[in-house]
Amino acid sequence: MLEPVNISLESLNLSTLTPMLIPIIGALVILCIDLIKGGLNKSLYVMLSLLFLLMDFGSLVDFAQLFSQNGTMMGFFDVMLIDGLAIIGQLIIVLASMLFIPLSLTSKRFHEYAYPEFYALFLFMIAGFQFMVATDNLILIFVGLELSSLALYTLIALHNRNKSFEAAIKYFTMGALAAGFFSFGAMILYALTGSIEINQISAVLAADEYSNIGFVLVAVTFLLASFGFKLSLIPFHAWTPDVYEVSSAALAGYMSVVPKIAAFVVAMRLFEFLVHSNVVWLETMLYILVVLTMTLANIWALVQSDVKRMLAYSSISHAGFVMAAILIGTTQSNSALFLYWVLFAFSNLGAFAMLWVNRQKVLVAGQDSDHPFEKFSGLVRTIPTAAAIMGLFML
Amino acid sequence: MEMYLYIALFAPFVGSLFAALFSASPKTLIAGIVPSALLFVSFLSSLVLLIHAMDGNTVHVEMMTWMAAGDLYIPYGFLVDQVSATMMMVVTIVSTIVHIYSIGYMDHDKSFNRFFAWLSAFVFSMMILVMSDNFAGLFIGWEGVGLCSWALIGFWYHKESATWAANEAFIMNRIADLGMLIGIFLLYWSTGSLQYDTVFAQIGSVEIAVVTTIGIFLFIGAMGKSAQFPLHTWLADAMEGPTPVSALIHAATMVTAGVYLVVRANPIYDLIPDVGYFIACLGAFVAMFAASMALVNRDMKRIIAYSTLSQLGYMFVAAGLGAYWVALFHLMAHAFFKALLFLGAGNVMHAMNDELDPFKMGGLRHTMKGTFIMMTLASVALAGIFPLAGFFSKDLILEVSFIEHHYILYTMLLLTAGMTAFYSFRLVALIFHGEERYKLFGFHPHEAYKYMLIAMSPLALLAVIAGAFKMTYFEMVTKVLPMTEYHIHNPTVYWIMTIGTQLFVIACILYAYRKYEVAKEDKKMEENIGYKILWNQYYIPHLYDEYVAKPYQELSRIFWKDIDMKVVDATVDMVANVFYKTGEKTRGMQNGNLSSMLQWMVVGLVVMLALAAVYSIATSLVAG
Amino acid sequence: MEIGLNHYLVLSTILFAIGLLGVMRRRNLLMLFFATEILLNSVNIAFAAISHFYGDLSGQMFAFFVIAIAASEVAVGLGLLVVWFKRSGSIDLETLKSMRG
Amino acid sequence: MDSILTILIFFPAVAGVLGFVVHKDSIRAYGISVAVIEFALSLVLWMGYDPNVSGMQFMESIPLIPEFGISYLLGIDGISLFIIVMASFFTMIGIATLGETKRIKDMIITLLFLQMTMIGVFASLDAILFYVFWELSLVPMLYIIGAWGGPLRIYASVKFFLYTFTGSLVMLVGMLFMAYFYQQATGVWSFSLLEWYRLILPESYQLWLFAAFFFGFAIKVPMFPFHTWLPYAHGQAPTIGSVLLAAVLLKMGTYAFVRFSLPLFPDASVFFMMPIAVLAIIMIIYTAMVAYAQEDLKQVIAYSSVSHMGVIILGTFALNVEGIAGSVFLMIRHGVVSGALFYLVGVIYDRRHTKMMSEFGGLASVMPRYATIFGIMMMASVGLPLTINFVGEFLSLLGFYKQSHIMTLIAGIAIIVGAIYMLAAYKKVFFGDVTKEENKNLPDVNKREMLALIPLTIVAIWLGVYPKPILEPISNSTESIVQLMHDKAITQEAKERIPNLAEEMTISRTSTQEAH
Amino acid sequence: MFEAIAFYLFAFLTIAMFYITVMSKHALYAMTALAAGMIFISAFFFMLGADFLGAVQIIVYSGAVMALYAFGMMFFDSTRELKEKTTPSLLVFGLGGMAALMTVIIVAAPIVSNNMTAAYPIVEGVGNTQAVGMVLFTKYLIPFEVAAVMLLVAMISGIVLAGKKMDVSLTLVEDDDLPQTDKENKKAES
Repeated sequence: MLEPVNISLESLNLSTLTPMLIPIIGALVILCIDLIKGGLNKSLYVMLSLLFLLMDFGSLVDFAQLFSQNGTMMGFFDVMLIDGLAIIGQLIIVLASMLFIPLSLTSKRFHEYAYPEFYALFLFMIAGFQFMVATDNLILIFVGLELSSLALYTLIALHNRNKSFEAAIKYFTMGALAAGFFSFGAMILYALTGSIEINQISAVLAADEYSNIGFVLVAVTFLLASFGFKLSLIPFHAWTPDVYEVSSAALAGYMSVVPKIAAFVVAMRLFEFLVHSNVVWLETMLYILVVLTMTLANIWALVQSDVKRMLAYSSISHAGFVMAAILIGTTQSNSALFLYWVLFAFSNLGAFAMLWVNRQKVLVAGQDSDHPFEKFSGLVRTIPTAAAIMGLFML
Repeated sequence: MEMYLYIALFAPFVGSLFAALFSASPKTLIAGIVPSALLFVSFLSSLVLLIHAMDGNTVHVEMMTWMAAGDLYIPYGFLVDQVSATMMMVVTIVSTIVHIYSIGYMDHDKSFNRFFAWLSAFVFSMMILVMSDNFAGLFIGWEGVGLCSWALIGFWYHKESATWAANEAFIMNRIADLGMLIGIFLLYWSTGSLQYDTVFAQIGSVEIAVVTTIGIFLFIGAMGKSAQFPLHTWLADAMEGPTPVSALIHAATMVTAGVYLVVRANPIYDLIPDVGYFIACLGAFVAMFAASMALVNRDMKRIIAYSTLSQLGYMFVAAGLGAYWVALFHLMAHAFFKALLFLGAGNVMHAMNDELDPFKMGGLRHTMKGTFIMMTLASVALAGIFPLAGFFSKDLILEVSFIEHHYILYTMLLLTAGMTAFYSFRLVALIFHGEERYKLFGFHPHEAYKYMLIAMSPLALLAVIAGAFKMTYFEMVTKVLPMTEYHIHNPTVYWIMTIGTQLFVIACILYAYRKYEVAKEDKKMEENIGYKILWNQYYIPHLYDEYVAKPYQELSRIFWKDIDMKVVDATVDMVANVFYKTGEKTRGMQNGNLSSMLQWMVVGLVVMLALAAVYSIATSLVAG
Repeated sequence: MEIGLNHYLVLSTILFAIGLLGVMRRRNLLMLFFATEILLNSVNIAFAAISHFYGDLSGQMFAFFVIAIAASEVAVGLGLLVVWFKRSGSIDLETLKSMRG
Repeated sequence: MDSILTILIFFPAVAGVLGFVVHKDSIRAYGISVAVIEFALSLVLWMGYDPNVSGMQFMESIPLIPEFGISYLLGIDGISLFIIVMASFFTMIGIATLGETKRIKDMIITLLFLQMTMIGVFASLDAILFYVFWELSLVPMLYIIGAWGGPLRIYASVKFFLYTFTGSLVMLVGMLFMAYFYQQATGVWSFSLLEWYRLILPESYQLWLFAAFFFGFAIKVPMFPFHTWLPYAHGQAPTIGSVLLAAVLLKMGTYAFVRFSLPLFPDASVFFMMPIAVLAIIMIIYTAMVAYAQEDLKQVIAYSSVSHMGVIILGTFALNVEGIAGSVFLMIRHGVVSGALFYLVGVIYDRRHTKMMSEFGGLASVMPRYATIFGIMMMASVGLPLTINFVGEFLSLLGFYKQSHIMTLIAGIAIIVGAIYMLAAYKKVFFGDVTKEENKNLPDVNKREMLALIPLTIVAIWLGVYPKPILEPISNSTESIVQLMHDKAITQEAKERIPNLAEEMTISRTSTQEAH
Repeated sequence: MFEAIAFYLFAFLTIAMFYITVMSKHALYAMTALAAGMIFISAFFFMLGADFLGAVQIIVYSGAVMALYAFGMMFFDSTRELKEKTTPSLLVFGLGGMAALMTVIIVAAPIVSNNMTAAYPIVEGVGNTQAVGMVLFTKYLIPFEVAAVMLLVAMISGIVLAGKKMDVSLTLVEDDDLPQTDKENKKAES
């Protein structure tokens, strides 16, 4: 008979959960409000979600001080892992989200903003990302990943236009496949090391110096495939241009930043010990992926006629850059990676926001895409300031 | 003494600035008088300097540093020794006269002031050239003179031919200047400085091969400026400019700069006698060549230009053979009577309102009494008849060539002397003697202004008495130049030679008179080949034009159109297109179909798996 | 003969391969979803097997969560499919071609 | 007084930003006042600079990114001082005599920014700072050509931008490698040029790094194979644009050669001397001939500036004091003269809105003052003694003569070829009688244009007659560079190619003392 | 001995079932084959002693998921004969086959890594469900909660997407012919 296990509460240090719980509570609050009194103006929901995000941010900041004092904290039967990587990742995610939300206050009516659920799903998604980032347990990563992706699929679909559904479905199916790959990869790792926590996996593998290299490589391939999808590296990037083109400019901007940073953090965790294990094959494989991503994405960006698609391809190539940083794996490169990504976040959000500002409700006849270049060529004449800012972001 | 030097140097400069102030406004007389007066002042101060130099001492002054980089140090230094004093004398005398003359000549030309500005600027740069104490200063004068000649030849800029001639002159001079510059560089790197004194001191230590190259390059510079054989066409075309310009520049000063350079650099040329001999041969050839062309030419000013060319040939023969003082003496004498000849021609041109073909004139001796006397006097001096200056200087050169046992040169020079006499008197005969052909063309000649004739008189005087100064001139100059005595040992040979030449020259004059007394153009003579060759100046200008100017234009057009536009530009754009093309091609991969997307994912996976398998097998083999 | 862990792993990879085959081959979206189901189930078998042979429960945990995820996935997938069906009248892949390049 | 450089750099930028506030029609006065203050500042800088110290003066150093050793390091010596003065001088003239252009407000603000970047490039001693300003200088130029240019301006400005951008990217790679080697050798990261000077690199590294830097600078100069962007840029740029482009932006390339390539890689420069000399000679003669074939007056001057840059390159790679001093002097000369020439073309362009030489003829009689100024400038550009150009050309060719006689002979043709196309252009435009009737009553140079041209002509002649105040500081700093190169040179061939000034100095100094 | 027979039987059956789902022309056959497959997989679970999992598999998968699919099939009236443009078979089969081959080779290799420590040892004698419960609610409480949230999100998205409001797309509709309700809050907003 299993003796009842008594666990002291503070050993669980629940506090590590606070940053994740806040958005969930927020989402629930929004849902309840909508239940009680439907038809409220969307500005309420925007403000609410902003409020919750601010609280989340506050908790993260004091976590940062905490972290700076006594290093990494393990929470909750060491499922939660709050270390430098996690905190920075979460900070970026929350910051980017805070930037995104006010954008939905525009006067132009959008279908998705009429839904309060939009904001709830949005907060759930942020919680999903935060969970993903703050753990090194494969299960929680997987669940967090799926939670945020599902929320994201719906956010895209909510845009309520034929093409947005099509893109959402594409994104969904490829996401499902990627989830399959992830689980298969995790399974093999589990088979090899008998554990599903990354630090233990790395310990075990290091201990027997990757004796059966074959398995490790297969596991890594599958994991790489799944993250390839999330980070839109070349062979797995097919969904990016369509999804970006179709979703509203702000959402596209958001999508090009936050899910990627979460995926980066997890990828860094996973591949960190592998890179140091100087397994030559991994080096070459990552190397090929990164080079392919950067060059092909940029070349395709060159031939695009639609600004948003072009920006999509540019975000793919940026992801390639960052993947290169992971490939090097030195601490300097990691900090450089974050710095790079923050800069990229701002410039990308800015660029997409610019698209957002002069978005057109009804497509002008003969326009094959939402934002063809021709529309922008006149910009310099009409609104020079907007053009200048856009130029700045593009630089 | 320094004060005189500064006056002599800067007087023309002040004159030119003064005239330049009025350059835009219409003709104002003072703009002519002030520069001439200032030039006269400069003439006086150079006279004083000459006397000062006569008793052997030189004046050396250094104004300020011009260029000082690393161990290169070039100051604005000016040196007045015997050689430069004589040159200054020649330049100032002739230019004062020409200034006064041109007041009259240009009085009804609308850009009267601009003319004077450029003329005095020319004299100023000539003075720098003559008085500078280092090669760089010489080069400043050299190019300055080139610039002013360009401006003056192209003075009537609305005439297309004038501007073309000006450009041609300038470019040809530039080619020579390049040679000169290379010579100066070589000089600097071998002797460490460009000052005359240091250079001539150390030139001995430099090995012969380098000295010869320096000599050759400096001579190329001289050749361009004094229009020797390959670069001579610009002189004939330079006649486009107003006559006083030709008188001053293309008779007395600029063209003699080349001779001055060779004379000034005599220590260098002493070390390399064979280069000297080459210069002499070239000089003789040019003399013969130019004289032959002058025989048939129908343009009055061109005939005189060719005669200058042949006289220059003479001077180079003398300089080449080492008789530098003889060359300088001939230079001085020649400057006087050639300037006189040009000014006379100017008068005639004015009378015939710019008609140049002597065949259309004739019998002007009655109407233009003064000019007739002066021109005959100058021609006689040119021919080298006994009492006048020509005899003393030109025959001296004949003697030099005779003594140095260069008999071929002697005969050539003798022949040219004959030809000179023939064409100069052909000119005089055609213009002044015979029946007044000009009446057919409705000219009504009138004598030039009184003061112009008075201005020309000193030249006539000098042309006559210059010979007398030979002895005093000789002692003065040989203080600097090498003392070389020339007199034939046995007097009989000497006498036969001198009288022989005299008789030969007089015979030519009489033949010219008889032939051109009655100026009937005999068609027959013009047909024969010889005439045609000479007439087209041996087709050399045609040759230059055809094989130098045109291909240059063609080549540059080709360079521009084909190479620059197509080749270089295309490569750059091609690089950009490469990206664009690859983008287009690979775009196909990105069709919207979902299943193909999924397939791409699986393909990615399979490729990685394959690599993994290969790798693992490899390691296991390695390990195993 | 004894059934080792490898047998199960081989079985799960075969099923995985079939799932992949299905995903790629199918033109109909619904059938495609079936194939994704197969993928996830194959992984579950492997997880259960490993946890059985190693005597460690976390494998089963993973399998349990995979099932939860698969379920939610089906929900969202069908939601999307429904909307798409209303819009375009068919759930065949051909209709999903409107964006190029 | 030592923070004058920072003021010099950022004053125009701040003024530019404030410019947005100034009302449209008083912007011109604002622009002029800012430019005048800037010029005065640069004069103060010149006064404060004492010529006989050959090292860097007015040093300023603030560490920006300590761990990578990137510091905000400023300093000038003889070479960069005069280019800075010239830059501010030209911007002042440019703004003062700006014709009526549409959207003048943006133009003046862009000009001020351009000025900041220009001075920044010449004052910065830190490689990365140099690179940043180098890049920044492209952006305002892009706007000037792009917004106010002629018909083909988009193509020209984009081509200009991309061309120089790729060049500078390669240069950046070179810089990073250089810093990397420095870190290997000394264990500490540093981008400061002064420390790099002390680093002795093995021959093979030097070659590669030299090639990288060469590629970046060659495009900017522009050297022969990369020069096609210049005629386009000049062709399309507005007057003020091409004046500044010619006067200052081209100097960055050659200045960078003297500042970076020579002292950092002495052996490589010796090794590459011959090929680069050949390139420079092709550059001189080829572009001069192309200039001769042009119909558009502005293109003639554009190609002429390329040909003159060839002489500058030749001077720099003479690798001795005379050569480098000559080339630096030529940079200043090229700035003054081609700046003036472009300005003159601008003057006709404002009147007749065409640059085709065939359109003009006989202007000398119609516009005498204009003809005289153009004449003086033409003479200067052809390189007549007593003009500014002769001093530079004389020194550079003299310097290069030491390296190889035949090359200088061929390079000498530059004088002839230069004269040909300039005189031909002058003849087509000014001489001959007035054929076109609209040329008949062209107004001569008005007051405003005179304001710009007179100082330029004075400078052109003054520096020709008495170049000492400029030449003295330049030769001092060149001496220190050449001495540095000599000590750093490893290979024997480099040792004897670069004159060892130390022992020569004593002899020559004494000899000049006696000569005085 | 008995186990081996059971294993091979079930293995063969599942593979056949899934093969049918993938290859069959008729949607109905595919769906039924899938359900059968699910059942056999739960059988495996029971064989491996993970009976809690087996139960969950049956309830969740074959129950709920299949129900959803059945509903979906009806809704999309795709019971009729599926006419499909067959993709280039070579490519698909090739890829699938290759993937299978790859993994089988690698997986067949003996998996042995000696120093594994079981984090949560299965204590004999204790019922599997109880053990699972113990572990689930201590170690994996957080993933459990997050899974709960995920299911909530799935529910919301299902409802929202399939909801009636989606029919008329506000983003594309012009302001004037806006349905009444939105008119007020449009006014309220402005």
